[in-house]
Amino acid sequence: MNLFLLDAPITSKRQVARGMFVIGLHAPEIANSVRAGQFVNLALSPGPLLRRPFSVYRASADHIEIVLKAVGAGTAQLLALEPGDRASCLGPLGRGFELAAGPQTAVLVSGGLGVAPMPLAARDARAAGMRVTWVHGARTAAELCAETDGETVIWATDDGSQGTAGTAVAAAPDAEVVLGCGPNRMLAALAERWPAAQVALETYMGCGTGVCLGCAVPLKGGGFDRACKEGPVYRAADVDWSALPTHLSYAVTA
Amino acid sequence: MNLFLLDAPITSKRQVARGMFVIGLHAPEIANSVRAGQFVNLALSPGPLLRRPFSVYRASADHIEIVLKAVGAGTAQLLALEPGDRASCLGPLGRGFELAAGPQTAVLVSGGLGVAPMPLAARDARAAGMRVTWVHGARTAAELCAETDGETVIWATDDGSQGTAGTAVAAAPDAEVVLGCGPNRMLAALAERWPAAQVALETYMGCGTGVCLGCAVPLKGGGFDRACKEGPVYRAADVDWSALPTHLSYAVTA
Amino acid sequence: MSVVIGGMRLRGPVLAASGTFGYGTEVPLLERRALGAMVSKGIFLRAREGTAPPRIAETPSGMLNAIGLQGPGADALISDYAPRWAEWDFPVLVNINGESASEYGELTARLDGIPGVAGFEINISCPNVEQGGLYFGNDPRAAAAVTEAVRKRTKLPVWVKLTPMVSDIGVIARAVESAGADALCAINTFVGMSIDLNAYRPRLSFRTGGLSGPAIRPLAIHLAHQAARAVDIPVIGIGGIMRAEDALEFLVAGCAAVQVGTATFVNPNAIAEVHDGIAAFLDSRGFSSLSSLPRYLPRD
Amino acid sequence: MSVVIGGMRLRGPVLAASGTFGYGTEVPLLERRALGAMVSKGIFLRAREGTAPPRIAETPSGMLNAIGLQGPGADALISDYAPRWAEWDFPVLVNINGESASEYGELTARLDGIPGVAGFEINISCPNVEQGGLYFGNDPRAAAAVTEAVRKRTKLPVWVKLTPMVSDIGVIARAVESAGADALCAINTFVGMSIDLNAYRPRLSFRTGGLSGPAIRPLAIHLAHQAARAVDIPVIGIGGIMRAEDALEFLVAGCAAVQVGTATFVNPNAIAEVHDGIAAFLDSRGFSSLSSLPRYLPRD
Ligand SMILES: Cc1cc2nc3c(=O)[nH]c(=O)nc-3n(C[C@H](O)[C@H](O)[C@H](O)COP(=O)(O)OP(=O)(O)OC[C@H]3O[C@@H](n4cnc5c(N)ncnc54)[C@H](O)[C@@H]3O)c2cc1C
Ligand SMILES: Cc1cc2nc3c(=O)[nH]c(=O)nc-3n(C[C@H](O)[C@H](O)[C@H](O)COP(=O)(O)OP(=O)(O)OC[C@H]3O[C@@H](n4cnc5c(N)ncnc54)[C@H](O)[C@@H]3O)c2cc1C
Ligand SMILES: Cc1cc2nc3c(=O)[nH]c(=O)nc-3n(C[C@H](O)[C@H](O)[C@H](O)COP(=O)(O)O)c2cc1C
Ligand SMILES: Cc1cc2nc3c(=O)[nH]c(=O)nc-3n(C[C@H](O)[C@H](O)[C@H](O)COP(=O)(O)O)c2cc1C
Ligand code: FES
Ligand code: FES
Repeated sequence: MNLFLLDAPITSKRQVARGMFVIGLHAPEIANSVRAGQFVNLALSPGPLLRRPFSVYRASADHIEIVLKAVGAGTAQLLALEPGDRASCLGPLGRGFELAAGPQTAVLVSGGLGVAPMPLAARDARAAGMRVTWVHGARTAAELCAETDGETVIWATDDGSQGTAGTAVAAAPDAEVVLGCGPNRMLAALAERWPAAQVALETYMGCGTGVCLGCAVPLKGGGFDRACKEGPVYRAADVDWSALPTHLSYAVTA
Repeated sequence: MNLFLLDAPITSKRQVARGMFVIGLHAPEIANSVRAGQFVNLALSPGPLLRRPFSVYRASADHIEIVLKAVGAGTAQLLALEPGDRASCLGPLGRGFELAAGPQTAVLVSGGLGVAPMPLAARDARAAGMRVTWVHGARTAAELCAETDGETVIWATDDGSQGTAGTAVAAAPDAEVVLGCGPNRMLAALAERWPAAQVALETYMGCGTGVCLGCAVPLKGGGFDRACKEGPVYRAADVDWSALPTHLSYAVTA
Repeated sequence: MSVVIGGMRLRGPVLAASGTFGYGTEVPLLERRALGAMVSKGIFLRAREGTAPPRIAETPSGMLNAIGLQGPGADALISDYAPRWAEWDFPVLVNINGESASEYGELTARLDGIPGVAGFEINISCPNVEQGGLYFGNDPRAAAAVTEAVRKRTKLPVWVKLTPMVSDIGVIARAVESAGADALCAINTFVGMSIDLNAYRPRLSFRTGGLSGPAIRPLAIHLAHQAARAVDIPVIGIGGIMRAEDALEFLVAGCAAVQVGTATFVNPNAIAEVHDGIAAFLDSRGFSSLSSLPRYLPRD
Repeated sequence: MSVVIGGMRLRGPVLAASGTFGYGTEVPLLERRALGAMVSKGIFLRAREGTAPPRIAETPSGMLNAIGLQGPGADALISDYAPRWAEWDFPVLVNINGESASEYGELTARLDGIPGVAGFEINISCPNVEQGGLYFGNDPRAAAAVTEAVRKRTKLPVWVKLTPMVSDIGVIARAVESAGADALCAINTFVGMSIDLNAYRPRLSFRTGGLSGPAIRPLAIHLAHQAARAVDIPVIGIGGIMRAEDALEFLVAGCAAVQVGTATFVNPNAIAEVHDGIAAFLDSRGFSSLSSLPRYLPRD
């Protein structure tokens, strides 16, 4: 696997939900090799010391896109960038979804910013010959990511303002292949229903490259894995959800 | 004396010598009250922790200008700003030149970036009824600040590429009032020739407001003054030049 | 948001740290309404010139200083500043220094009872003087001796400012508590050095300086927390506070109040903003007062 | 730019710090040509799981970590990594840990003579383990005992990594020098704490963590300088090095080499860039070799 460190120009920026934006970066080497579920590690200088991890949202010939909200200083600074500005981009990182070829049914379950890896996952699942259903949930209609990449999407909102009232996990039909991404709490619920699901989870990260052991994921069988190396995609049943922090405290919010 | 803390928009930027730029800031309260020789303290966030001091170069009704070169991280970041960006601006700070009204002759002696307070000094000296001669020196012609504000300027360059070959101090005629600004080494030479000259000198600064005692200026009579409060303008003979660091080490340069 | 620190009621938990606020007369911009108390620049009994420049150097998220306790001495303090302090609506404590325990005592005696002097902060942690300073802060017996010498000379509140340059701050904290301190201030600056690559020698003329600013905040929170666990008197947290959230970290970690230092250099309104931010935070979380803020302070 | 550290010639003065470079196999991007040596992630005799997440938290210009010395233990190190190290063109030292002096000795004996293991860095300064770690680094007698236990079991180079959490690093430095250390590494991380204002408790599950990164650089330079003044063996400077200029500050302050840690997380090419930057600096100042760089190292 190759890794690239690029000084990538921002090429586009658009809003896709309340407070949620998609940023395009010119990063040909990464665009060509990234798989669904992998991420990039971005840095700004001046800016916070550590890089910030973001799933690759879409990839074209020369460009990748990421989707983000401002939850703290790093994301706010990224969102203040305009086309022409540059960010240091390291990737692709981590292990993505595994999609064995075959005519299976696949359901993609995403909550909130967990939408991030789904466009690539839908593309790759379809390429592998699967029939894809995408279920996307958020707290309220305004927070649902408006982009569906031509996929039919089953919507779910906590307040019932669009689609099914309730969680994306509850709204999802059964399928042979289940891919999930969203808050760790949602993934824990998903693991209850589909132990064999593949889920992309979130931890704090120091390096993103496997050297710091900061991104420890507690395993059911004991011990810890590295989210940035063996993950961020895990078989849901392999993770000890009770020992994984459910809430990552970014900036201070009530 | 009033002090203002403004979130000031950059309104202009132009080059005036090799690597030397003038930046305009919308800062009406400061523009209205600043005197020649006073400075402002600028900060960017994210950016270095401490503010950076800059003499006010010119002031109009609503705007002030500063002149700067990129010598380290802070100045480089300031120079990367474009009109529309903002900087936090604290000022006016320090004690400026004292110009008692009267029909005297005045000579303004500046070296390199020491040009900074001179346009305001020329304006105020003229307003006080003085006949002004301005002598400006640099290492070489390309580094001479091109703006003269309508004043007749006597040029001096170390390499003789424009005007007199040698220092601005050597090139200057005698006068009743002498105002100087430039590297501390130049000011020490000026002090030898004109003990009564008023010179604006440079020290590292922590606060710019008189509370940290970081900007100590060693006095001939013993003890230390604060460059940001009792200075940065001093009577040349009052400063113990042998104890004042001659070279402020900004970024690492050979 | 008023707090009681060792018997003295302060109108708010955000105080001005010694040496970063001068004598309280310098910055006209400052909003004083939010100031719980001010600690004056450190003084010795006699006037001191301080160290030669350069005295400060910037570092990543921090700064080194070696001012060397430049100050006017007790007599000038009494004549020039104390009368003004006496008219202010917040207390001013004097940061006191000495080269021996008896010199601390003498200085205390000189200032005790002077209108405007509301209490004492004993500095046994200044890294920038050749005599005294840090030495007293490293050794529990010396720290206690200084505290006793001051305690004997005054009934006013006595705070002791601790140094971070120790293996176990709890030992020093307990020693000065036993010696009669009313509160602890944690912490003073860490000793650091920065090299000038043009001159091939330290940037500061004093060679070393004290590191302050956000860089030290996680270390300061830990030390203030350790001190708070070790004693029953209140601990005032100090180190790298720039915003209300930073102050709240110290408060949750067991501090009764905080001091703001270097932040004032960058933002002359820092104290008011930290104060107002704490109030807004308490409000947003539904806490009716500072005392309802949850604390993380396990006792060993 | 080769340097000799305690009898071992290294091709360059820039080394990879323990725990920030894994076992040297992880980051494919890295340019190895510039690496003077690598110190492996710290291990114990037996495998360790490490601490529960969250293990890291970012701070201004720094980060806290409490990994808890997660590692595979000696046997797995010998079978999985040492054979690969044996083929590399730079030496790998193992960062060794134990709960008692004899456990350090046992681990040394187990690794001594294994092809690929070029030497030992004794970690008596890890703040993130319940037993051992910092305790040995605080006490000159304990530090010397551990050093002796290791020294007796090997003829390979023995480096001792010091903790900054002491009042006088010179005392510890002299103690381990007398006990047979070939070089000192200064310094390991500082203990710090950061509070989660949503949970009202420390961000890290281990409560405290070790602070690394540019924030600690001025403190690290001072401590490395103090250690270098105290001993005759070489001192390897560590703490917050991001760029060549930072490394040069340690070198001018008396260090013989440096280790780069946290910078690697941000820039996987950091070591190569620091190395090349030092070479360019020497060149621009007209120094033909590292040994002609002026040093600031007054002896008391
Ligand atoms: C594999 C992966 C994929 C992700 N994909 C996306 C995505 O596609 N879109 C999206 O919006 N978000 C994504 N995230 C989350 C995103 O990385 C965080 O929202 C972001 O790092 C927050 O940074 P901040 O500076 O805005 O927050 P802050 O509140 O400033 O961060 C506060 C502190 O939290 C810590 N911190 C924050 N994030 C991390 C981190 N990731 N690792 C270590 N410490 C951290 C640091 O201490 C930081 O100073 C992903 C995270 C992971 C692990
Ligand atoms: C009264 C006064 C007026 C000035 N007027 C002008 C002007 O008009 N035009 C101009 O170009 N320059 C002026 N200067 C100089 C200018 O402030 C410095 O060039 C600038 O601060 C350098 O910052 P930097 O981040 O680019 O340098 P860096 O090399 O990054 O600074 C390196 C380090 O030097 C220290 N440092 C740098 N500057 C200062 C400082 N001023 N106080 C304390 N520490 C410092 C910090 O440690 C900093 O991190 C003036 C200085 C003073 C004192
Ligand atoms: C320039 C400067 C001068 C200081 N002078 C003193 C002093 O005289 N007495 C004292 O006890 N502490 C002094 N301090 C330490 C501060 O009071 C405070 O403990 C330290 O700076 C950490 O807080 P901060 O990070 O908020 O600045 C000084 C700090 C600075 C930066
Ligand atoms: C995530 C992480 C893990 C570390 N693990 C070890 C270790 O196992 N053994 C050790 O001696 N030091 C360890 N350290 C300390 C570093 O080797 C180094 O001393 C410290 O980080 C300061 O250098 P830096 O600022 O360049 O990172 C670790 C540091 C970090 C950040
Ligand atoms: S983030 Fe460093 S090992 Fe995963
Ligand atoms: S810069 Fe702080 S007193 Fe002058």
